[in-house]
Amino acid sequence: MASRLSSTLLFILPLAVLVAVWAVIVASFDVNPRIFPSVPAVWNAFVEAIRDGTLIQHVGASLGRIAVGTVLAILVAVPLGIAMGVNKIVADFLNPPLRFFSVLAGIAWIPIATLWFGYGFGAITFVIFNAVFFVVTYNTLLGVSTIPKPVRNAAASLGAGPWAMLTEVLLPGALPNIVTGIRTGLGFAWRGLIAAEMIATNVGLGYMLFVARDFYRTEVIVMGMIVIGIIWLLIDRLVLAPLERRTIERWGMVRAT
Amino acid sequence: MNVLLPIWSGYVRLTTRFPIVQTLVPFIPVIALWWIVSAAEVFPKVFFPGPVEVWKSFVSLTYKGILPDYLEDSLIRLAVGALCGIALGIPLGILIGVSKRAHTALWPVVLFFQAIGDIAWLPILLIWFGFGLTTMTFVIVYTVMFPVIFNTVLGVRSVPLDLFRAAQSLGASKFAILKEVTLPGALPNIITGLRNGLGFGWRALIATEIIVGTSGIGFLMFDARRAGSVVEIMLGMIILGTLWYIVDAWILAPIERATGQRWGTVQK
Amino acid sequence: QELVKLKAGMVTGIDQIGLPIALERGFFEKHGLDVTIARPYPTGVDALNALQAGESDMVQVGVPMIGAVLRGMDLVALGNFSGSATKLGADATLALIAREGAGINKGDLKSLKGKKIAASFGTINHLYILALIEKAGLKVDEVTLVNTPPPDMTVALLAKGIDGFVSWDPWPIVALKDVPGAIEVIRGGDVISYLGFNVALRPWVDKNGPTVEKFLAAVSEADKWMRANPKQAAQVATRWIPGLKPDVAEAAMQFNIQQADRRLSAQNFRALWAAQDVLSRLGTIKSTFDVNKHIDAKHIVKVMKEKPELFSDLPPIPDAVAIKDGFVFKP
Amino acid sequence: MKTLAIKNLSKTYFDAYQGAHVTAVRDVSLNVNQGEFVAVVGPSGCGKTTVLNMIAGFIPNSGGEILLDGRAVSGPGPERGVVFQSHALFPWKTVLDNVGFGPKMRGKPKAECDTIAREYIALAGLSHAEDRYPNELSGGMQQRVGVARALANHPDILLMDEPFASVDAQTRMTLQEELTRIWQERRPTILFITHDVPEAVFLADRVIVLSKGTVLDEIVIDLPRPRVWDDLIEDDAFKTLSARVLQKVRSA
Amino acid sequence: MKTLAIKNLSKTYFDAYQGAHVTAVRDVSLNVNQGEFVAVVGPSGCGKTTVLNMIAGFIPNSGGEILLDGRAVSGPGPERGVVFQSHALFPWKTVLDNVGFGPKMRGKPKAECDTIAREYIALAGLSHAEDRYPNELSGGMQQRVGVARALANHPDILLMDEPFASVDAQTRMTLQEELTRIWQERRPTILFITHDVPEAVFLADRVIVLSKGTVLDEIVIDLPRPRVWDDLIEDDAFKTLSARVLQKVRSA
Ligand SMILES: Nc1ncnc2c1ncn2[C@@H]1O[C@H](COP(=O)(O)OP(=O)(O)OP(=O)(O)O)[C@@H](O)[C@H]1O
Ligand SMILES: Nc1ncnc2c1ncn2[C@@H]1O[C@H](COP(=O)(O)OP(=O)(O)OP(=O)(O)O)[C@@H](O)[C@H]1O
Ligand SMILES: [Mg+2]
Ligand SMILES: [Mg+2]
Repeated sequence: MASRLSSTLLFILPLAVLVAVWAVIVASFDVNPRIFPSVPAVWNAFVEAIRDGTLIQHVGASLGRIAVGTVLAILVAVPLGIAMGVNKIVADFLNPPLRFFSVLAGIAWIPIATLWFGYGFGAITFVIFNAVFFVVTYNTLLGVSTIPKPVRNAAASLGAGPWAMLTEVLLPGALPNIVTGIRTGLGFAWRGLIAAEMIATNVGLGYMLFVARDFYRTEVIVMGMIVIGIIWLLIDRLVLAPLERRTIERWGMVRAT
Repeated sequence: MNVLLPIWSGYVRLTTRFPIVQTLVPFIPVIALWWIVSAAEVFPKVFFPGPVEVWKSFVSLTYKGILPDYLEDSLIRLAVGALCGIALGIPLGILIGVSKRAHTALWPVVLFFQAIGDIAWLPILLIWFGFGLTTMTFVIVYTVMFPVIFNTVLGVRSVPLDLFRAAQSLGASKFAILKEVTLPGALPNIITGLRNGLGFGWRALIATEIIVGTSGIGFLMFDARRAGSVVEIMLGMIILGTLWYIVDAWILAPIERATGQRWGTVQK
Repeated sequence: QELVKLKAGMVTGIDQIGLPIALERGFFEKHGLDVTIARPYPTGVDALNALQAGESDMVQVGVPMIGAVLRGMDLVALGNFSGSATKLGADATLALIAREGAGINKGDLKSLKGKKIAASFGTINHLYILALIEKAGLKVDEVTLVNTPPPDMTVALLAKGIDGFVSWDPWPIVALKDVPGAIEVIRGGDVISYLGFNVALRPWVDKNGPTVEKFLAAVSEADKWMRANPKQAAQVATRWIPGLKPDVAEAAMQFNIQQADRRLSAQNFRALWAAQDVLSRLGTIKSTFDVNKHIDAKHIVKVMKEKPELFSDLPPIPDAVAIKDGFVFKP
Repeated sequence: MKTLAIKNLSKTYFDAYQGAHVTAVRDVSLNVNQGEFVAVVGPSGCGKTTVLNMIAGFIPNSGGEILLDGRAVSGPGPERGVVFQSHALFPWKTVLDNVGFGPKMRGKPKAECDTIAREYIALAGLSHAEDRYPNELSGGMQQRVGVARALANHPDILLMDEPFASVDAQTRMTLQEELTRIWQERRPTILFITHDVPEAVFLADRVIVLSKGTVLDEIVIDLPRPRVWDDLIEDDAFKTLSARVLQKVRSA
Repeated sequence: MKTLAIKNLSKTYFDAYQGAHVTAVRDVSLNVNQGEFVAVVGPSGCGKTTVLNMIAGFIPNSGGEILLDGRAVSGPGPERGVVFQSHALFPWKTVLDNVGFGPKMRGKPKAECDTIAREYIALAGLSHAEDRYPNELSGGMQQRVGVARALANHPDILLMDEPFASVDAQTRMTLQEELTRIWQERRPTILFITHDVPEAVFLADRVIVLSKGTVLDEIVIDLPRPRVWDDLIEDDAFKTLSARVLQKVRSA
């Protein structure tokens, strides 16, 4: 328990240092709030947004969208990555289009995605999906390809069918890379969200940032950025990092840090 | 099935003779679908133009010389940003992967900033750096860096411990270990990191060119969009996709084949 | 004669087209200026950022000026690119478009109740729809407003993601043309005053008074030419706004010239004040500023006095709102 | 139960990067009868593992054929159990789950899998380590898990690649005796690669000497069964046979 | 040249996930003189590799001390060469570059590295494979590359973990003889882990029998040198000593 606490403190420390630097710089150079807000201003914006309940609404809406888009993306990307890692024909066929589409930004898709998936939720989900999908696919593919051949052979000659091969060998074997893929992808999902919430919304963190930007409310912008950063840190620390510890580090597939 | 088999084996033979076929064939269904949907006017033509319209706009923009100029601008911006991003991302990733202290100090910060999108930074960056290459480079670097860092860290952490030990007891210095063990060991992951990072770098470029640029493919796409023309958006997307395809297929994939696959650390 | 160099910025929009017209038709040179138009910025906020970054000396913006001034940017409005100096309501370039089957009827603002309407928040669109809702006798929360950038509005309408939208031209015109069954619920209606100023930073203005006047004279002349030659003006617009189709440009220009009025009067002061008033009542902004401090009419007034021929085709400004010595706007 | 017929088997590895061909197996013909125990010995790099990999169906052969009860081999199958030279344990499974993997694949309920697995883990002397992950085991322990895993699946044919190479003398003897016991009980067909000549002689009905990708010689081991080390270690017939095989290997 | 003094060495692995402690090495005291050849035998899992890893400086010890010429060990160093049980070759280097790695780290020019590497590759019988990558080698070949790599670096102390386990009888004898030759020429201190009792007796001055993490016994091998298999294989003293060691191992 004590070590848990100290590791949490150690985790927070660098961030605290960052806040301190920020506070000192803004105070000592007397930075104009339009250029960068002060720590108290951001704190006040936070308190106020909590008090009037809008922040909770924005966070709730954004989290919902992120969750749907990300889960969908992972559900499609992981099997696809595995199929490509296992089967050369699938890989040869899918590689060109995947490469092609992987650079097409979410916002570029908005007009077309709107036609296909409807304006609002559909298009936003698509943009998030688009941010997560490619990273997870490529990382899964790499993960599958780095499983030593004898390990797959061993499973095959112990009678593992395709399904068992998937769940017992390919998934756990590719897990280190899948987790990294999700970590990268989720980060981009947040970015995609901010871009996508410019459309068809009246709630969400992206919307909040957008409106704040129009009125130069930098303290709200920075507050929004921090909220996003913290939510993301929490997700990573409460979901991804423990998953890593319990699986790939435990199994000795990567070294603990 | 019996009918398909000779067709399939013919296709395989064709692809081994002409690898370009392998690249092009998968796009046939995509383009065909696009063509059919647009020709059937499932959506009004203005909102969903077909291949012909896009081709026409390609020809006319190339003829006017706009497209080549814009392309050059975009590519230079991307190259500058990507190179800086890689030059920062790989060393940082290795540092975090190798040193526990660096991990403690940097990991939370890296995670934190990863989620804060480039777009959120833009207004502040514009005031800091103005409208220009610096701002665009910053955004691209910011985008490219994170996937490269994450994958490099993973790569470093999954190099078998015995290999470091072997190098150490053969007298390898810290730097030699980095060069001879850590880097090659992490390479398959680094390449996937580059693939993801550069892919997102393109995206970031597009996003910044909307606001910061007066030229470039992103500018082209969004300038057109501000006037409600979807054709240029599609054209821009095709150009981007094609360019990236070339970068990936001509640079990254060959490196992959010559390293991880050659060494047997990555299955083909 | 040595030409004075000036960097001007604009936002892509048909109402801003007076600026490039002045450049293309040589009015700037005629008035002694060498103007470069920096770039078309995507939004007013970006234009103001460019002004701050020193990338432009003067830009054309509307509502975003309010937020900037409140956050300490010392902006001065010097002229008016779109709006009216003669009457309070000026919104002919704005319209509310609905899709077929949404249950919104032409001319019937009451039918907006319970509908989902897109607007670009923080812009004049937003103020327009709020005024329409008020005019219809509805409460703000009886209509669902969603934020949408203008380029996405037509496709959103087509995809039935929204029931209707408010926007400036050319989007209403584009929608009527491209979205099957789209209806124009209302255009204009004089419910608000359009905001569209030529703005610059105060220190620059203080040093460049004569340049400002030359500039205002040149764009005023461009406005006059535009009012007289809407078809040709529409052609200029298609050159500066890529992808803008000629027929759309022509249709939009018809409405645009109704508002192309570079002059300033008490009406413009009131327009800026009213916008602040609505936004602060809405809670979007926390405080307001004194409009007298941030509109500097003396330069345009001087141009109006010295070159009345540039404004001869416009209706005269009523005496009650004209700006005279010692004028102070009081709400 | 299966018979294995190998005819003119060959394998050439192609190195696409250097354009080089390495002929690992030149021409191997071999028949293994149902229930027979065949040991394969030969110099390092002579192609033993390659032959085994082809029989297991892991790599395609370049020429010749491999028939299993008259049918050509095309890919791995659970009727052929394999003990890998490189262990090839699942790093993400405990010892118990590694060994219980085969039964699990046959759809046995978890409890039964565990019972079977525990039996073979005990046989390999690893009961104290059943909850550990492979990276927490010593080299010899890993190898024994690999053996236990293959045995627990009760395959008709067992292909074992130097299964006791990293195991100490004592444990090795125990495992050898256990293996013969199991073999005599269930009579799987066994192909056993080893570098330990006495081991080959002790275990097998026949010892194949491989050299440079071909069969150099075949020595029939007609020692009576059951064989026990305590009896054999001083047995003259055993010594003569061992010496004969060793001499063959040394001349290979 | 170095002497090695180990006092009350112990090592406990801690499994943070289960909260379990595994005591791999309980209490090992051992002195190895400069230029001495010591073999270590013992049951699988008794802690041999763990002791070696601590001497090499790869893992910290939990108790006791390891002194090298009187100074405590703190991390790996090139004066202690290691042959790994798991080979630990660099997959991204050819055989030549793997073996030439040590000389390269000493700053030798490429040509000289290659010359040195080729010498040891020849000694390991791998001249035909010097341009191959490790994944193209057989298990025994990989192991021999590992041995060549350690030898090519001319360390003062050689720590070898079952270096000949996957090598055939003939090659193994050659390598054993080569190793004694090199040892007699240069006189490094050698700690040699093996499961092959005759091998231990053939090579060593002293055989340490390890059991459950402690030293069970020490047997001095006073056979005259140089030793050659052809002479020793029928030698009675050799046989008696082997039997004595084997008996110790079996009782461990
Ligand atoms: N990383 C680890 N975590 C936990 N326990 C370990 C770890 N490494 C080794 N052990 C345990 O320590 C004990 C000694 O292991 P070690 O590898 O030293 O044995 P060894 O004598 O080399 O055996 P072998 O002859 O099989 O190689 C074993 O019980 C093993 O399970
Ligand atoms: N993937 C590969 N690519 C190229 N050559 C290979 C490959 N695998 C094995 N070889 C070569 O084929 C030959 C036979 O290898 P194999 O593994 O079958 O030997 P082995 O008899 O099992 O040896 P050992 O007793 O050392 O395990 C060797 O020369 C080896 O270098
Ligand atoms: Mg082998
Ligand atoms: Mg060991």
